[in-house]
Amino acid sequence: MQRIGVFVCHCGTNIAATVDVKTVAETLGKEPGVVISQDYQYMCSESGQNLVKDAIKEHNLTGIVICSCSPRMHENTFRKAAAAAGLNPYLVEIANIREQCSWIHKEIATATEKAVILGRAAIAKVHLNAPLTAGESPVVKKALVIGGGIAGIQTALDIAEAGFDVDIVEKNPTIGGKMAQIDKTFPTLDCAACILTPKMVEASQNERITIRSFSEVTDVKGFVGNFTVKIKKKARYVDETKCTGCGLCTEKCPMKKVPNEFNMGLDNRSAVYIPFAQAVPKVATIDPNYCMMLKTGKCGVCSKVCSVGAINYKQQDEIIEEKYGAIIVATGFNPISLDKYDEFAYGQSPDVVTSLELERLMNAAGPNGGTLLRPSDKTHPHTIVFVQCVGSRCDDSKGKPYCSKICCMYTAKHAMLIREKYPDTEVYVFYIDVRTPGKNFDEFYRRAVEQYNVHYIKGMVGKVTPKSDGKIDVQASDLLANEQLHINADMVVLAAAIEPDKTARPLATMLTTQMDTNDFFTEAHPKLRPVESATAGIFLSGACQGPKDIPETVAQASAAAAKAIGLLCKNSITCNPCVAHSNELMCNGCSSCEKVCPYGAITYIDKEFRMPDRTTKVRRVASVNPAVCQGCGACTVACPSGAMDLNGFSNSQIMAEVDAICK
Amino acid sequence: MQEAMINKAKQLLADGTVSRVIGWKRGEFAYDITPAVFETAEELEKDFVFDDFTSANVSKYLVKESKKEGKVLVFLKPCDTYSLNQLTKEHRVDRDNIYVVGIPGGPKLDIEKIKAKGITGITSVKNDNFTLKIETLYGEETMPFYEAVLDKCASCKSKKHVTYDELIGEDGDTLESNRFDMVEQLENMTSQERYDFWRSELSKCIRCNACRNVCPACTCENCVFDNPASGIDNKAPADSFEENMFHIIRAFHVAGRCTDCGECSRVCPQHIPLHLLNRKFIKDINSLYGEYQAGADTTSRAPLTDYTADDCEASIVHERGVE
Amino acid sequence: MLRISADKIYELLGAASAAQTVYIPSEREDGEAEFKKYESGMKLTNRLNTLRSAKDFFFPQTEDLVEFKVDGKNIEISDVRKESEDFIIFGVRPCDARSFTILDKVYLVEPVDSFYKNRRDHGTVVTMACSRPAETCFCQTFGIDPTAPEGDCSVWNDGSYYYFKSNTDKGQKFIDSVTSLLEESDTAELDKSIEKTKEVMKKLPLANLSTENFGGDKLNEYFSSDKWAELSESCLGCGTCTFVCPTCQCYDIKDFNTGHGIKRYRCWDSCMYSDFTKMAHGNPRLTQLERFRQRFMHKLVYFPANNNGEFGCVGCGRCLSKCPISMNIVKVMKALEVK
Amino acid sequence: MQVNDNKEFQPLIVAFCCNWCSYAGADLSGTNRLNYPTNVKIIRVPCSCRVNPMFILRAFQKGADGVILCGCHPGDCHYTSGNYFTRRRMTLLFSMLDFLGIERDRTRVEWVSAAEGAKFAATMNEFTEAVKKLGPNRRLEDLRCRKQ
Amino acid sequence: MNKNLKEQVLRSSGVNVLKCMRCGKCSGTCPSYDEMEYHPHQFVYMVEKGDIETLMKSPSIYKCLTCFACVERCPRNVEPAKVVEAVRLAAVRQQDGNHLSPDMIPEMLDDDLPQQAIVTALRKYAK
Repeated sequence: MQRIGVFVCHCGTNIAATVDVKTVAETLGKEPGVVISQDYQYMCSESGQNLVKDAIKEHNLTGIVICSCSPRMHENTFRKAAAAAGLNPYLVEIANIREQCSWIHKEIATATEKAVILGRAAIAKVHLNAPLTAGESPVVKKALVIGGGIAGIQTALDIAEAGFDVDIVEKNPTIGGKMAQIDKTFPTLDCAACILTPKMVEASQNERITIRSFSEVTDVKGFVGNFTVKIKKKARYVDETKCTGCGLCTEKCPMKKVPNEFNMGLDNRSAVYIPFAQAVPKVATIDPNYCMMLKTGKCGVCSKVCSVGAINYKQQDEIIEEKYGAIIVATGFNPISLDKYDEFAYGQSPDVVTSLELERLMNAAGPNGGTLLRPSDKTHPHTIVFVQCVGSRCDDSKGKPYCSKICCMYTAKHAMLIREKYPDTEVYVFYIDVRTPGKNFDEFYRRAVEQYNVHYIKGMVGKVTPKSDGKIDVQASDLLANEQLHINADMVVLAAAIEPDKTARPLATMLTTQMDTNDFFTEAHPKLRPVESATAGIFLSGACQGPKDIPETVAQASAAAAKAIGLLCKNSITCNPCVAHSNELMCNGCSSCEKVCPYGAITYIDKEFRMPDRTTKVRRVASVNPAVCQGCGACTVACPSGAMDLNGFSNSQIMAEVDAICK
Repeated sequence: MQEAMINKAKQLLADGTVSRVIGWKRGEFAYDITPAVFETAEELEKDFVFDDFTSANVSKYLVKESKKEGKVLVFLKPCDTYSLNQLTKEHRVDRDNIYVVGIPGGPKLDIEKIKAKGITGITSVKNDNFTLKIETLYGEETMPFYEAVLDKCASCKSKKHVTYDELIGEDGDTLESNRFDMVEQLENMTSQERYDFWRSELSKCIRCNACRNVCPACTCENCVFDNPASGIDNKAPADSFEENMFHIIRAFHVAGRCTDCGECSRVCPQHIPLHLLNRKFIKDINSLYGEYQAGADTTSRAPLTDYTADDCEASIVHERGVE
Repeated sequence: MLRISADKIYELLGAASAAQTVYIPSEREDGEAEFKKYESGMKLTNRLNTLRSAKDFFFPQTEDLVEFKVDGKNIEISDVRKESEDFIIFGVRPCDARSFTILDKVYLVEPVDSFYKNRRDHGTVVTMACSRPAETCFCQTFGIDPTAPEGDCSVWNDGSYYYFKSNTDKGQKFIDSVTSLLEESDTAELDKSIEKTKEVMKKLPLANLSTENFGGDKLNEYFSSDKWAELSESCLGCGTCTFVCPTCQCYDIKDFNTGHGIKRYRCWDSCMYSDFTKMAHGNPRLTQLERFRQRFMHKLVYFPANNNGEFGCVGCGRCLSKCPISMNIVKVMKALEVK
Repeated sequence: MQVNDNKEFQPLIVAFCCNWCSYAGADLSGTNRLNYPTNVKIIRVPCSCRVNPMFILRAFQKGADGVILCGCHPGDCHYTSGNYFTRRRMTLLFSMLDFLGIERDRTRVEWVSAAEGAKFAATMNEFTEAVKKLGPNRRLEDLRCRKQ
Repeated sequence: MNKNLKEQVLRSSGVNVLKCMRCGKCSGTCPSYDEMEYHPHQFVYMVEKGDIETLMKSPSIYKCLTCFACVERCPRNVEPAKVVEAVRLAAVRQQDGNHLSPDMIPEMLDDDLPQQAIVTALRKYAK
C-alpha cells in the first residue's frame, strides 16, 4: 500500500493569495493513499525541506507530492531533500500550482479547485512512480577538437596540459586558422604570427596532441564519454611521415598559377604547396585540381626533386575510426560573400577589398611583402575609405541580423597602422556606431582618432563607383554634418560580416547539437552554460558559437577545455534514469522505434526466450542503451505493441494523470 | 492453374527445396476454404485447391511458419506479396526461409454477396463466362460474376508481384484503382453525416478481433488491447467509445504499414467497411507526404517513422474539407 | 390449430407489441438479418437465420454487475440490478430455441445466475419452424427437429398461413393476447409443407453427420489426438465463432473506472483468445492448439459429460459461414472421427 | 462537464506540454501573470512526441472536451526531431478523428517556445473559446464516464 | 505632434520606422540629396518623432525621385522612399478644398496635354 505525503506551499502570498492552500491540503489529504497532507509558508526553505524530510521518516512515506512552483524551479531541490531522507528522488512529483495556477487565475474558488485537480493528478502519477537509479557509463579519456584555429589549438593545449590525449582535426593542410592570416592584433598591435606560431609549434610538439590536418569528420556515433568518430584523412599525395618541409618541390613545381587562398587569392602559389612558412605540420600538399601529374599524368617534377621520396601520386583518402570521451567544436568563422552588395563595387574594382584581404596586403609575408599597394596598379594609395557593418546588423533579407563584433576594433587597427606607416594617406571610416566594449578597446579607438587623426564619419556609404581614372568615387552621408559626401578614394576597405564556417551545419547534424538560424552553435544555456552544447559531451570553443575576438576566443577555448577536462577526469558518468526501456516479452523487433530515435540509442539483439510452454524461441528484440537515450519518448509512440515505455513518464503514469484531471 | 500449382509444389517438395507448402484446403462446401500447410504430395493431391474462393491472404502464417525448421513454399497472389514484403521489412518473417511462388490474383468471389441475394442451400458455384451458375437444394440460380466479386478485388491496386522466387503465369502491373472513391465520398459529407455513418457501422462491432487477427500488419506478440498493463485493454465494446477507440488505435498502429490487402473487411462478420479507415490514412499519407505504398519494397522508411522539416502542420485538417 | 393468414402477420405483431416489446428478425442494409424491436412497417426477414444468435436477449455481450463509489477513503457499493420488463422474441429458429435449454443448464442451476434468470423469466420465446434449411444446417445431428420447434410458443409458416401452438404458460399467454386475430383450422396444408421440408432435410450435405463417436466418455480418446495440431494450425485466434455461437456461454468480469466510481461488468469471453481464463500465474492454455481444442472438446465432450449427454452445439451453422478461415465444428468432428 | 441552465458551459481542456519549450512557455505566461481560463489543465511530457494517440482518446473518454498538444517549434526540438514526428502523427490522427465525424476544433497542435508566454496564454484563451462554442463532447465520450 | 497624421503616414506607407538603426545609408545613396531640405534618413526619423507637418510643408517631398535606391540598400529594410511617398500623399490629401473640380478640367484641356496628365489630374484632385 502506498503511503503518500502531500506538501502544499504558500510561496508567501504568491500561491496563498489566490489559492486556498488550507483547503487544497485538506482535500488532497482525503485522497486514497495519502497519509499526510500539510501546508507551509515556504516549502523550498530549509525549514520547509526539513518538514518534508521529517514527514518522510516519520510516516515512512513511499512517495511525495509537492504542490508548489514549477518543477523547472525546484524539482531538484525536493528530489535532493527526499534522497537525504532516504526516499528515492524519483518518487517525488510536483504539482505546479504557482506558474500554472495561482499566477494566472484571479478567482480564489476556481483557482483552488484547479490546484486540487493538479494535486490529484500528481498523486495519481506518484502512485505509479518507480524508484529509479541512475546508471553509469565509462568515459574514454581522450578528446577530439574539431578545428585547428586559435580556439582549437588553445583547447587542445589546455586538455593536453591536464594530462589527456587530444586529437585536432583540421580540414586545411595546416592548423592556425584565421589568426595565422592576420597581420597585427588589437589593441596591443603585437604581431599575430609572433604569438600564434609558438602555440602551433607547442601543439605539434606536445606528445598528447595528435594533429590530423587535411582531415574532416565524416561520422559521429555514440554518446557522452563514448563517441566513435570517423575521420576522413584526405589524400595530400605527400607522405607526411617522410616530408621534411624543405619546400624544394614547391619551388620546382611548373604549375605556378594557382590562386593562393592563404593570401586571399591576391597572389598565386604552386600546385604543390605549403600554405605558409610556419605551417604546422610543415608538409607539402598537392592540389589535385591543378597538379599536371594528377590531371594528365604528365609532369612528375616534384617527385623527381624530392630527396626523401615523399611524393605519392597514388595516395587515397583514408577513413580513420577513433573513440573519444568528449568533442570540442571549434569550427570558427569566415567573412561572408559580398556578391550581393553591388553598391560597394566589390568585384568591380580590385581596389575594393575586404578587411581580411587588407590584412594580407599589409602583412610582411603577404603578396606585396608588407608594403601597402593598390592591387590594381601596385601604386601607393593616398585616400582609403573604410566601410563598417557590411552585411552585419541587417534585416534578415539583406544580410546577417547580428553585429559581427570584431569589425570596429580591427578597422581602428587598420586605420591606425596605415596612418602610422603612411602619414600622407588620408583614412576615412564610415560608421553607424563604434562599439568598443573591452579592456583598452575604447582607448585604442580614441587613439586612432586623436593621435592618428583618422576621419571617423557617422554615416554610411551609399554607393561606391570605380572611375575611369582608376580612382573610386565614394558617395556617403555624414549624418552629423547633415550632408552628402563624395570622396575620391584610392582604396575602399569593406568590413564584411562574419558567419560560421559552412562545415558547421552538417557537423551539427552529425553531433545532434542545436544551431540557431544563423548556423552558430547553440549553447546549453546562454548565461550559465555558455561553452557546452545541449548535447552532453559536446563543447563549444570560439567563433562557432558566436562572433568573438581573439582574447574572447582564447578565454572560451580554455573554458571549453576546462569543461571537457571535468568530463574526462571522471571514470564514468551518471546517466539520466528517465530513459526508454523495452519489454522484451512484448517487443516484435519491428525496428519502428529505432527509426525514430534521434540518438541511435536502440539496437536489436537476437535473444533466446524460454516460453511458458517450456519451449525456447529466439526472437529479435529492441534494446535501449540507457547511456545514449535522452528520454524523449518518440519510440514509445512508434511502438505498436506498447513494449517500449519511458521511465518517469510511463504510459500508465500519463494516463493516470489524464484520468485524474478528467475525473 | 490448380494443377500447375500442385505440380510445382510436388516438384519442390520432391527435390528438397522446401519441406512444407502453404496453400488452401478444400472444405465441406463449394466455398469454405481453409488456409493449410501441406507436407506431402498425397495431401496436396487430395485437398489442395485454388479457385474463385481462395481469397485468404496466407502471408501472415509465415510469421510462424518461416521460423520453423526447413524452407516453406508459399503461393502468393500479387496483393499478398505486398504483405510479405512489409513483414520482411519489419523482421517478422525470415525471408530466407521462404520460397515464394507468385500466382495470378483475383478477382475472387464473396460468398456473402451470393447469400445476400437470398440464395441458400448452395451446393456448387460455377463461373460460366462471367455468369455464376449456382446449384442449390432449391434449384439452380444465376447471377453476374461481378456482382459477387469481393470488395477488395473490385478495387484491386496491383497485379504485380513485388517479391517472388518464381512465378506461375505472367506478372502484371500496378493498376489505376478507384479505391479512394468511397473515402472521398465520405470526406465530402458533413461532419454530422460522417459521424452518423461511422456510428451506424462501428456500432455493429462485436469485438471478435477477426479484423485484427487476420491483418498481416497486426502481428504483435501481445496486442495493446489484450494487455491489461496498456491501460486500454478491453474485451467487448461496452460503450460506443470503445468501438471507436479500438478501430482508431488499430488503424493508427497500422498506418503507413497497411498494404491495403483488404482482409479486415473481408473477414468482418458484421460487414463493417474497416478498410476505409486504413485507406483514409493511406490517402492522407499519399497526399501530404508523397505517394507511399507499404510493402512495395523492404527498405523505404515508413511515413510515420520519417519526416521533413517542411511537412504540413496538423491544422491542415481544419483548413480543408466541408463542415 | 390456430392460424393467421400470412398477410395479417404484421397486424398480429402490432397487437402483441402494444402490450410488451416484441423483437423480430429483420433484414438490414447489408442483407444480414438481426433481431430488432418491432415497429410498424418492419418486415420479417427471408434469411434463414440471424447473423448473431438470439442468446443476447438473455445473456447480453456486456452487462453491469455492481458499482463501487470511492468517497475519500470510504467505498460505497451499489446493486445495479433492475427487474427486466416482459418481452417477446418472435421468430427464433429451432436451433436457437434449443440453445436456451443449453444455456439454462449453465445459468439456472445452482448457483442461479440472477441476471440471466431475470431476463429468462420475462422473455417469451416464439419459435419459427424452418422451411428452407441451408447447406450449413446440421441441427438434426443434435436431435433437433426444425419442423417441430421448441420454445414457449411454436409457429409454422407454410407460405400462406402462420400456425401457432403454445408449449408453456408464457406461450399460451402470448396466444391469448392475440387470439382475436387467429382462426381455428386443420393442418393439412401445413403438414404437406412440413413433409417437403423433411425431404430437403434428408438431402442436406451434413445430414449424415453423427454424434455417435462423441460424448462425455470420449475425453481420453480425443484430448491427445494428433489431429488438433493440424486443425488449429490456421486458426487466427479471433472470437468470431464464439460470438456468433448461440451456446457459447463464457464470460469475463472486468472493472471500469468511470472517474466517479468503478463499474464491475461482465462481457463475453472467448476460449479462442490468448488471455482466456488468464490467472495470476498466467494462462493455463498456452498455445492456440490448446485453446482451439478447448472450444470443441467443451461442446463435444465436456458439456455432455456434465449434462447427461447433451451436446453444447445446436448445429445452427453460424460458425460455418462466419469463420474467417472456414474452420469449424463440422470439420473438427469429421477429422477426429477418422480412425 | 456539467451544463447548468444558469451557468455557462465550462469545457475541460487537457493540454500536453513538452518540458523544454511549451511547459516553460506556460510557466512564463504565469510569471508574466497572463491569464487564461482554469479550464486548461496541463500535463508535462518530456517531448511532444511522447504523446500517444491513446492519451488523447483517453482524455476524451474520461470527459475532456478538448485536447491540445504543445511542443517546441519545428526545428527547435530539444531532442532534434521529436516534434516532427508529433506533427505527422497528429496530422494523421486529427484527420482520422475528422473522418469519423468528430469535431475538428476539439483537437489542436500548437508550437509554443519557452519565450512565448504570451502566445501560450493567447492560444489557451482562443482554444477554450473554440471548444466552448462546440459545447460538451458527445461524439467521442464514454457514456459511463459522463458526470451525473 | 499630430498623432493622426503619423498614424496615417505609417499606415499608408506600411513602414515600421522603428526598424531604422540610423546608419544613414539611405542618405548616402540618395541621388537627390543635395536638392532636399530634409534627407531620407531625416524623413524616417521625423516620422518616428511625429513631426510630419514640417515635412509636408517642405519642398523635399517633391524632390524625391522615387528611384528606390534607399529601399534597395537599406540594411534594415526600412524603405525610406515609401515614407517620403506617404508624407507626400498626406500633403496631397490635405489639399482638400482647393482642388480642381472635375468640370474645370475640360476647359484646361488642349491638344498637347498628354492623356496621362488628365488621368492624374482627376486622380489627384477629385474628392
